[in-house]
Amino acid sequence: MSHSGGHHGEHAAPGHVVSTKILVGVWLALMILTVVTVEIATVDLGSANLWVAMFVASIKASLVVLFFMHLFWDRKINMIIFIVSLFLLALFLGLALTDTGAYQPDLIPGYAPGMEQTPPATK
Amino acid sequence: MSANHTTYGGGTPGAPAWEQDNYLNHTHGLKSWLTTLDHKRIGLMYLICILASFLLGGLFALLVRTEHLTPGRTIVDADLYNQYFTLHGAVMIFLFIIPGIPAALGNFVLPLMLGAKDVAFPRLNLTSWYLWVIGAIFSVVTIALGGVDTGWTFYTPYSTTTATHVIPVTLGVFILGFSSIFTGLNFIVTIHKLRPKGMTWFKMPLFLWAVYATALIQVLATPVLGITLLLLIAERAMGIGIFDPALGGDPVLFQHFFWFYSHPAVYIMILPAMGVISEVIAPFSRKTIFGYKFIAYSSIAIAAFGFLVWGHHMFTSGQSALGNMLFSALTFSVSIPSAIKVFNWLSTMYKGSISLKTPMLYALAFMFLFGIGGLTGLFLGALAVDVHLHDTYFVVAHFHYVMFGGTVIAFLAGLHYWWPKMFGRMYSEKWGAVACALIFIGFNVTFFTQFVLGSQGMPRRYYNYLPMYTSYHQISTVGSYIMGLGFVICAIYLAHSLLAGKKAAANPWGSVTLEWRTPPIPPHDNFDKTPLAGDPYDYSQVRWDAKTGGYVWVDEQSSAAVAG
Amino acid sequence: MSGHSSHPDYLGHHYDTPEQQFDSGSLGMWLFLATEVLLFAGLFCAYAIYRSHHPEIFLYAHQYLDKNMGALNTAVLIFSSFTMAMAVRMAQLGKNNHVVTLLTITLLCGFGFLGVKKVEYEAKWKHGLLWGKKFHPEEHSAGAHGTEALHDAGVTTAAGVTTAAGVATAAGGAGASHDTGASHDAAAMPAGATDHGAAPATGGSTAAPVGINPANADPMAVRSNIAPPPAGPAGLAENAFEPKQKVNSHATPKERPSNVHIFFGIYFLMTGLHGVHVIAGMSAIAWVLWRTMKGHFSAQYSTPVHLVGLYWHLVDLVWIYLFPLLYLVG
Amino acid sequence: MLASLLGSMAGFLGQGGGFWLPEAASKTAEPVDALFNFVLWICIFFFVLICVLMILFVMRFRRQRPDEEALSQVEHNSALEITWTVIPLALAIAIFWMGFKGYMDLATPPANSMGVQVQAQKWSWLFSYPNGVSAAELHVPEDTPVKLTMSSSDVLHSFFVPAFRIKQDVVPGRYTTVWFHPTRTGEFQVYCTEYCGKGHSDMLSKVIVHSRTDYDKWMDEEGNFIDKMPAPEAGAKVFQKYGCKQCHSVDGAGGTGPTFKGLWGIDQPLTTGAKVKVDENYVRESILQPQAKIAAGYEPVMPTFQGRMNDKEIGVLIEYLKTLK
Ligand code: HEA
Ligand code: HEA
Ligand code: HEC
Ligand code: CUA
Ligand SMILES: [Cu+2]
Repeated sequence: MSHSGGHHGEHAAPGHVVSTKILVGVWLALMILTVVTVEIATVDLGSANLWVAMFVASIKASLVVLFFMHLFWDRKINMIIFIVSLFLLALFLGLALTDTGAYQPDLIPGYAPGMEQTPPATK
Repeated sequence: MSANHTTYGGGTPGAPAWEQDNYLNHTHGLKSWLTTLDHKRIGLMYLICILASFLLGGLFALLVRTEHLTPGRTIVDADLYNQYFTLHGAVMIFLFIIPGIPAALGNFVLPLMLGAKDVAFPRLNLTSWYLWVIGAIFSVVTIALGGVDTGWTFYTPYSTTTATHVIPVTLGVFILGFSSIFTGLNFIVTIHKLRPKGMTWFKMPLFLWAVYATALIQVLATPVLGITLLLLIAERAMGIGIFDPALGGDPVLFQHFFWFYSHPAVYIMILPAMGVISEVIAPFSRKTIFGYKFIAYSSIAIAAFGFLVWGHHMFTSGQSALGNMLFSALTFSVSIPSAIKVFNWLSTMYKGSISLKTPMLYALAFMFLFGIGGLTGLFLGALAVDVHLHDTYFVVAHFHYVMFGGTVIAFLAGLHYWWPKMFGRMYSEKWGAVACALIFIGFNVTFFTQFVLGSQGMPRRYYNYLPMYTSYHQISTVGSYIMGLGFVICAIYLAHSLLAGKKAAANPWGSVTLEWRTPPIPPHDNFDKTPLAGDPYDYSQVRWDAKTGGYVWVDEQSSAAVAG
Repeated sequence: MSGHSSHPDYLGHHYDTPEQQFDSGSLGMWLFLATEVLLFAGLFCAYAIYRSHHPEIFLYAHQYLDKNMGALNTAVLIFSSFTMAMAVRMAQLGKNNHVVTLLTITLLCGFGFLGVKKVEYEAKWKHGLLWGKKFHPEEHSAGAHGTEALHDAGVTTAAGVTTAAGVATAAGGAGASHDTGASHDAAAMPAGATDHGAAPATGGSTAAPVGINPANADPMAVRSNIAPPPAGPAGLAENAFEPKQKVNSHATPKERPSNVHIFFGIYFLMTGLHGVHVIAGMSAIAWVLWRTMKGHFSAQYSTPVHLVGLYWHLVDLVWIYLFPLLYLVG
Repeated sequence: MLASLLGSMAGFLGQGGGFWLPEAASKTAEPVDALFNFVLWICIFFFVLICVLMILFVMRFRRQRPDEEALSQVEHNSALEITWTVIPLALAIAIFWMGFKGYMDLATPPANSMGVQVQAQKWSWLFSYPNGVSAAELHVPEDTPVKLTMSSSDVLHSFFVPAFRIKQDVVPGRYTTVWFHPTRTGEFQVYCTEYCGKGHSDMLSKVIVHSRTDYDKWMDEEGNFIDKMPAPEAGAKVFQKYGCKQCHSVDGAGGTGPTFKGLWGIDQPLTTGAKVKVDENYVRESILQPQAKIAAGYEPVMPTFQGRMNDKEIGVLIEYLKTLK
């Protein structure tokens, strides 16, 4: 699993050696995707803009993780750990959102005394 | 350095075992300790620090209790009282109980149990300890500056507006968090990568499962505490406006942030405690642990479910009904694996050969007290009832029953269990039993009354209280003094044991996990050659040996016989 | 350390094989990366919550970030990730000369990234586009700034707050965003938009809803730093100008919503924490660079380069999300 | 059916304030108590079970000699293990469900509730009625559902009435609500149960449940006391009502704020170094914009009473101040 580099005979270091071709390819893909996000952001897709941007970002992130970070060839446990951390991130976001989103109607309009744009009645 | 190693179990003929080269006398001088990479020494250094923190936290607790002897002012005024309970809570939680079992006991025994020479990253291990020390210094500095009065929960916007020293403590806790993260990370890698051949996952002692589950929480939850505290500091120092309603921020969001860590953190406290209990109950019943796999999996299940329930601390915070429902339902999911463990321990005792040595006394006390603590969690998980009980002494009683009755008692069980391995000396069983009884009685007197106080409506974090609660408070205070006496006795006989205790056998309890294969005091490098792991709970592997006053390994005896 | 003959120097005494050591190292690093993900999780959570509550703040305020700068930095980081990955490859092959070159380039990219960030921060600082208490979008009297801004502003102002243009100006001044794709957006903006001194009267009775009387600054001392309009009624006049044509015009609020500072709070926290990670990553790179030059690594052993690489990629990874979240979709 | 069963269980433990729970005086208290007792019995059952087994095993299987072996080495028993997984699971689901149902009752005020606004501040409560009357204690008529809409002017507080089994945090910047339906007349203790600083444990109040007629009478008096009483006396009442006494003494004792005794007419030094004469204007300003001028030696922690205290009230308060020599 980890000795696929095989360049230097019996004492090759552990870990996969990624070919230059793949690295350059990934780099080009990342650059293209960056241009894509920037351009798409100028098109008005309503709320879909966010999701499109996140989708593209996730492709980019996967490329980095799988190839630059060798996870594609790496031990499974590393992948599991990384995915678990993302899962917890989603959990944190998700449960916090189900909650705090719900009491928006209870907000006191224009509270934030510190940043109030309308001055209190005193003249 | 391997020259003067002995093989495990035996001993160089002539020299008494405890005078051989061991991790305590391997090198000398303060510097050799402060720069040591040996997990056993690091474990001991943690132990010293943690006991000191416990003493400090305990002294604050006694001040809190003493103030409550009468309504209104007894010894101090409100400002000081508020600092006392805050410092009591913060010291106990962040300095004592979270690193308590994993970093002190865990560091000492984990590689030994595993049959490894050290943890995966010894340097990181030492770094963790230094981070702990630095974090602790911040807390002490805070006390010197005049304290902090936010409660250990640091709720905004009180914590962003109070005039006390919030920033140094939060910084300290932030650093302590990293200490905890690195310990957890180290243990996970150690358990994954340094298990010797033959020790499959299901041949691991249950303490290792527990520590592994704990470490997962440490690694995955603590960073959120880190960012929470950074945000709090930013809020306080710069007015960043995320939690401060005066700037349009959401103060309840802080509670989500805080409990996302701090609920899983209560399982950081209890899981290793449960691991210790598994390790103690089996040898003192001389019986293989009942339902090994259930116990092992339930540790992981508790760790996993523990991440889903943080909102049960916020049932009255203004959290949405949907959130309340979800979190209440999920809360009960954690009870099931806990129930499994309790029943499995009981079954382990059934038809065992039960010896009531001090560690076992503590283990039995644990089942009694944690039972109460855990079961009262059911009241709190039930939405409608928690509305009444939230932020009353009922909650205070609940968490002392689980944290003290659970974790501290298990810590004491573990301390007494591994004491002979740490120092090669025995302590007085008689005084051990006396101290245990005093602590047990004092504890119940202190905190059972608080259940009644709380359900009668006495709010927590109250400096002053209505006269109708006076007698309960007084009983509780008396209980805490009894408990304090128990600890003083404990401290005395343990100190006596260090100086003049009977020399311990290599395996005084007849346990069969690998740490008992080392000489009475393990050598610097633990094992000369990696031992072969057998079933960690198969007690036919050892036999009572009246000569040494301990147990000896059947396989070593026979191989010695062959060699001889 | 080693008393065992089979133990190479680089192998820790408690490990049996180099492979075991390598696997331990990378498992440890991945665990650490998981903690980093969760450290940022808090900020992403704050972002998600405030964005879902107050999309208008984000849609409005993100225009004040220069997306050209952001894009430039994205490119810089991606390139540095590439050179880092190449460095790891070369280290594995034992080609230490290449490693030194590649790590140096990576390090320089790090400096480049920080440089661009510095320019951005300075502009925000200058114009008071800061967090919570410090949020103080200063008013410039019309003039030099406004006009200059016309040339460069890729991001512009909705409510006639000149600061936005000011930001763009500073950016442009730094030469980073000249002639990039978005510049013409500015041109599409009605001329008056940057020149608020010439504000048409459409703002109507603007004095009242603006700012707080500083004398009245009250309790928690936070109190309004939103300066009252020094130059008379036009101040932060709402509706004073046409909204500019720009991204997401459907939702781009025309007036400044309240609590805009929350966006900048989150912006500074996220990019600030990320910046700290960049600096940490650069220190780590410098360290392995030094060790490579000292000849500590060989084809058999280059684990630290690999681990530092993983860390640096994570820093890149975080930015891959920050860039669209903050600069693009507001 | 189940409910009646539980009801009788609760009855067994006593309704009018038992060992565990205080007296119950609201409609929603009963199901809460029933659930409390239900959980209590489950706990007692399991606790006794654990203890009895533990003691039994210790006595029965005590090791006599150090080399004594165990009687059995059974490793597991799936049937048993499943049993003690499933039974607690079922019980847990039952508890959750009852808790949730009870909570939904606590969270949904009836449509015909009488509304009262609650303002919490360090460290006092102010209850305002729709007709403009306000008081430091909550007066309500018997047998009427009451809905409180609460907000805080500084930090978190929490409104807790043990006898009604209700509790709800009060959050600055946001309205939270809580409701209750008192079943009998009397005075019931109100606590603040969210830690809010020095005066947290003194942030007490009362709910006073009147009969209908008493309530109307109270409302009538309270609505017009300023006109009926001599000004200084009315001022004392205002002083009481708005919780000024939490920070300001009238007898010269120290506190969070300056004492009012002998305050009138003096030249008060400010943090800026300037001095200001304590007269009508300054007092008025101190109440409406407390942060405008900070008395030397004090923290700027006084909340504003802008929008809560009206001119008349300030007027009589000033009269009251003048009498504090
Ligand atoms: C070691 C720490 C620890 C542990 C293990 C637990 C365990 C549990 N806790 Fe506790 N808890 C705390 C520490 C801990 N807690 C602390 C510190 C606080 C307060 C923090 C603060 O506000 O300052 C708190 C507060 C707290 C609250 C919030 C109360 C409030 O503020 O209103 C709740 C609510 O649900 C709760 C529930 C539970 C539950 C359901 C468990 C369960 O895990 C318990 C499971 C165990 C059992 C159930 C017993 C064994 C099982 C049986 C004998 C079988 C029978 C079982 C059934 C029938 C189901 N806890
Ligand atoms: C591990 C956690 C832990 C432990 C062990 C304890 C232990 C004790 N705690 Fe508590 N406590 C908390 C965690 C803990 N506590 C937390 C988190 C809070 C909430 C804080 C908040 O609200 O923010 C709290 C709050 C709290 C309160 C509520 C305060 C309030 O709300 O106003 C009270 C009141 O009685 C109390 C009492 C006690 C007592 C009497 C002990 C006793 O058990 C202490 C006994 C210990 C000693 C007396 C020390 C003796 C030691 C020695 C002599 C040295 C021994 C040496 C060797 C063994 C070698 N604690
Ligand atoms: C949370 C505590 C708090 C409460 C409640 C409070 N005050 Fe104050 N008050 C202060 C403090 C602290 C000061 C001194 C600092 C300052 O000048 O703002 C002060 C100052 C004052 C002053 C100016 C006195 C001087 O010597 O400068 C007046 C008048 C006053 N308060 C009136 C009131 C009245 C009337 C109420 C109730 C309706 C009230 N306060 C409630 C804390 C409080
Ligand atoms: Cu108000 Cu506690
Ligand atoms: Cu919890």
